[in-house]
Amino acid sequence: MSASLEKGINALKQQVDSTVASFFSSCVHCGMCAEACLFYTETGDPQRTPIYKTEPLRRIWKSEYTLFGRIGKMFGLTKAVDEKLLADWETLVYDSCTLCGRCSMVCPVGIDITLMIRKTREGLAAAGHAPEGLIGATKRAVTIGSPMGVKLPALKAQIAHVEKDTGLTIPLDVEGAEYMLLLSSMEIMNFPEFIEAVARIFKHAGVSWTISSEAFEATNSGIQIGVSDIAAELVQRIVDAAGKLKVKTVISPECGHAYMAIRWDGPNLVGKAFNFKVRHILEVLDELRKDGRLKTTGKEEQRLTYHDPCQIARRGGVIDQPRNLINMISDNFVEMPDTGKMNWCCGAGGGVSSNERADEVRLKVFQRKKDQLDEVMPDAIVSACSNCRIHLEDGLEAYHMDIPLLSLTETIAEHLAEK
Amino acid sequence: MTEIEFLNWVRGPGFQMATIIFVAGIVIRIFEILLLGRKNNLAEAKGSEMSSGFKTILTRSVPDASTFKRSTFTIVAGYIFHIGLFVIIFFYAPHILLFKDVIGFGWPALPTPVVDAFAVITIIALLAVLVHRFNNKVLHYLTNFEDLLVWFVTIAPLVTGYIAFHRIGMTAPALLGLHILSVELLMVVFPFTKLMHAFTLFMSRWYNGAISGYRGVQS
Amino acid sequence: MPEAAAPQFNIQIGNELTWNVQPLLHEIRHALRNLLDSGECSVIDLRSIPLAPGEEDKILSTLGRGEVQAQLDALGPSEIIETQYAGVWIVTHYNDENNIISRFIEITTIPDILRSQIEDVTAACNRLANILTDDQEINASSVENS
Amino acid sequence: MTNRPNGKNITLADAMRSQGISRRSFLKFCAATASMMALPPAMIPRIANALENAKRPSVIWLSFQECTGCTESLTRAHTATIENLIFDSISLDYHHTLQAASGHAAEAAREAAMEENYGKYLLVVDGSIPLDNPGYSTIAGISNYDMLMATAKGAAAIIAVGTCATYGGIPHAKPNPTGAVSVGDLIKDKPIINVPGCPPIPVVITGVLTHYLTFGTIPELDHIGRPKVFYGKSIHDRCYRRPFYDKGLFAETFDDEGAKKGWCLFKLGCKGPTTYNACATTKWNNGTSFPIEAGHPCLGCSEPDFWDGGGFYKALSMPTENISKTAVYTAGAAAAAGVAIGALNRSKQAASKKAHIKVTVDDLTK
Repeated sequence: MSASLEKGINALKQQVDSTVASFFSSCVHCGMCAEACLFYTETGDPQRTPIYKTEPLRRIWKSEYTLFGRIGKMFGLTKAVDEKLLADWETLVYDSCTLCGRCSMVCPVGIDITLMIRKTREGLAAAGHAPEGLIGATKRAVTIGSPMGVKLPALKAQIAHVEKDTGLTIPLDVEGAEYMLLLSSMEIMNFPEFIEAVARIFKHAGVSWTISSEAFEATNSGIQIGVSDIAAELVQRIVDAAGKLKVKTVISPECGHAYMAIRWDGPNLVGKAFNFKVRHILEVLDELRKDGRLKTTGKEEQRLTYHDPCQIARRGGVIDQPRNLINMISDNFVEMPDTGKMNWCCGAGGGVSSNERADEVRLKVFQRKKDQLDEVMPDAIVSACSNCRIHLEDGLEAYHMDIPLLSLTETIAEHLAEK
Repeated sequence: MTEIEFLNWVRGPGFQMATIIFVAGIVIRIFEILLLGRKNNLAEAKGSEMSSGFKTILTRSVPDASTFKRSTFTIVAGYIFHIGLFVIIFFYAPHILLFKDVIGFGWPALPTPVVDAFAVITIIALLAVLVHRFNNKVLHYLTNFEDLLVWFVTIAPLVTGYIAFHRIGMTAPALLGLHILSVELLMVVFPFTKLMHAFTLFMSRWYNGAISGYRGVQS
Repeated sequence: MPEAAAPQFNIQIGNELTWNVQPLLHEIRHALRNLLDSGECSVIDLRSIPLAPGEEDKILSTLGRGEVQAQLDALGPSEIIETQYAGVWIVTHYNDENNIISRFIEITTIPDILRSQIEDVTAACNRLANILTDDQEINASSVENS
Repeated sequence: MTNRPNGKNITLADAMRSQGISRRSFLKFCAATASMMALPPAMIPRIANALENAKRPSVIWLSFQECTGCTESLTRAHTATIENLIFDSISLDYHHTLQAASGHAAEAAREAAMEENYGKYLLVVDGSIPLDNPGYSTIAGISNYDMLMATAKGAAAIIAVGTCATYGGIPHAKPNPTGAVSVGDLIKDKPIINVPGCPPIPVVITGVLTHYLTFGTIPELDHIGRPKVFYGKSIHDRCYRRPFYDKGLFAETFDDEGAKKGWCLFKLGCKGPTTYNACATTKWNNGTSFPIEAGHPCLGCSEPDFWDGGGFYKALSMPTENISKTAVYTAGAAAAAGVAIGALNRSKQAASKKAHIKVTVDDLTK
């Protein structure tokens, strides 16, 4: 057995706990998870049935952690995890799953399949079976500090731009600020308007905030590729920066997996509860609204719908906040069918967008989103994840649909009431 | 071995052996699962694991509308045969006698013709489930030997019970013995197959609800 | 004439326990039709039917008693009656102790057992002839003796 | 049993005629016989014809490990007149309960009958045969086994009467201290008619005898050697309480409403569903009643091992062993095993954590 395979198998062994054991014990092969997965519904490929993607982890559980499997192993009856299996499963685990979590919501016996695919990635990555694109992004994240290779000077340049355009100050490395804002590389490079919007809203609401020059990157490629060691390292940078600046709350920006990484996985990755809070920008905005510190004026006339980013809504718990905020600025808000915690993924989360090999399938499965949109025919789509946004734009273009995409934070900023 | 000897064996030593394997298997598997434990969640909670977990145990029985639309057959057939099995196992008078003998108390039975009707419906549902398993692309792909074995050991007691009640084909002691033997087969196979979901379902639904509920989402 | 031994101890005699009565009466009706159409006789053995307590009485009382009642004295008594439905006979055989040993419903114009049997007639004829011969011999001898 | 002709070659009809029995009486006898043999009335003329020509066979009756209940049952057969006729028409040459002779004279009679009728006599056996120790049951110093084997040799056919002779019966019940076996266990080369029951219904015994006398043949038998005509249907299938079973109406105790209403006795342990016998139609005591009609569940006495079915009052759907005890002990032991296996799993988990080598970006590409 090669060293890398051994490492992969050991990583899978580490992943098995009582949840995994109860989940695998409960699966009845009913196939309902397939119908919840856009990678199956839009391709009709039964290999892409969610539970099937967890096969490497299932084999480890069966052969290592069940009495019957262990006996079977002695007689060579239990199927082993080998190099070929991991290689075969690479495309299923990385290219055909966005960790969107929809299957976990419909499984009649309650299996959190997504969690198990995430765990399966640990084994594949450790064994060297992660896709090229994700490896590259992860390397950049670790060595440069951002999966897209964005460095501090680039951020500073964007900040200078925004400051110049708006006349607002973007606070950098302000010790003792209440909030520390994280940004995704996507926002820095593609949507600097987001920085501007946050600056304007926080000024409007009188919020003390800052950006850390040492840990401004919110995304976490370690989570996507499934290497907890790397994910922990990336989280630790934020923890250190927040400690250094003594902030009370760290804000995760409009990025799905960033929220998952810092809000829910973060403390567990570094093995210590945070001494600061973590909130999504929409949670912060909704808090401000509730406290009466956020006032808007005017309404969007166009028909708006909201795309729930999976990691923020279904996997993150931020579902009502965006709706409260949209209702501030719109009388013409429509929900797509299957919304909120049952929303369909755009098709690019979970590292799929960083994996060029999956470009074709991610556009193919966008058909699901198109069908959803066709039901409500919105004039614009609001969302709260830059990754969703980029992919939705790609998809709409590929399907010849002309629907503009709006960032919820940016749209709120446009409607700020004069003070 | 005469039929009565066979019947006496399945009612006696056979049932005892099946019970030992059934009970030991289930208990060991539950311990095996639960003792693995899981890490404490260090993230700041947004909801309760407990209440959300228990809620999911119940709510997961009811699919949402769009899931129902997409998996109508699986859900309807699944519901029918699960309810059917429940009624037949727990509300047929002779079965209640068995429970009463083992656990010390019984409960009122449903009229036999009602249970009989349930048996027919359940058998039909299980047959349909098998056909569906082969016709449906996903199910066909997922199906392995265990799935077929479990299907067989589930429908076998139903079929043997039905023909034993209606006394078709063989002599009565042989039919009854065969029925009890098929139940023993089910009991023996139970702990080592997906049939365990009857017990672990509660754990996995709870975990699912807890994981989700901790993040403030009712799954 | 011994009465049909009425059940002394029954758990219940009620409507619910008489599900064999109707089918049996139907069978008798069919047999009567058959007798009319083809002259074919039928016999039903009441001992071969699983009767609930009271059912036999119910059948008998439904059929009732008609014009003919005959009694045999052959290996114990037998009772042969025509019911109120002509052509339907009830033949009950008793043993020496007046216990019923078998009971039939016969659908016929006359039960065979009522007829004089050829063998018996032959025997009777012989016997009579013997007696007459004996008498002649006695007479002859008395003539001789005198 | 007076005035019977002694010759062995006269027919039954001859015997009757010589007793001054009329043809009409003979017909009545045939009708009763048909009814007794559970044959359809249409068979009466055939029976009459067969009886006209039936020869009077020698019968040897052997009693082994038994309680004489079967003989008691037979001698209380309700159709007294008819039975007399049948017994008049056979030559019962040996039956140690009924015969007048005793001791050596009796055994001499048996040996004489065997010799005289070698290959033609009918052997009736009641009681089981102990194999563990021949001394458990002997007659005139001859072990049951030896007597059976010697007597069976020249028999034309064997009728095993009672559950002991047919399937071992009570002596055979666990733990079977005498090593009791049935006639069929020992004799494989002779036709054997099994007439089980504890005791068998008297008319069933005589019915089988009559069949043999009448037709000189073995009646059609089921797979465990019972005449189908009497044992072809289960008690349950011919039970007048069957509709209650089908509806699920059961007596729960011997004195509840259900019991008073005559509901099904399944829950009180009735073995009717698995017992094949003629009780439900032929009934007992001059056709008066049978156990279920008297409000008591069927014990299943005409089936093999009826004594080992877990108790007469244990319903058929109940296990015969103490399952709750088994389950509790098993659960206890399994919990201990489960903890041990759980500990093993945990140590494996811990080992995998210990074996973990930090994954760095360099490890991602192989």
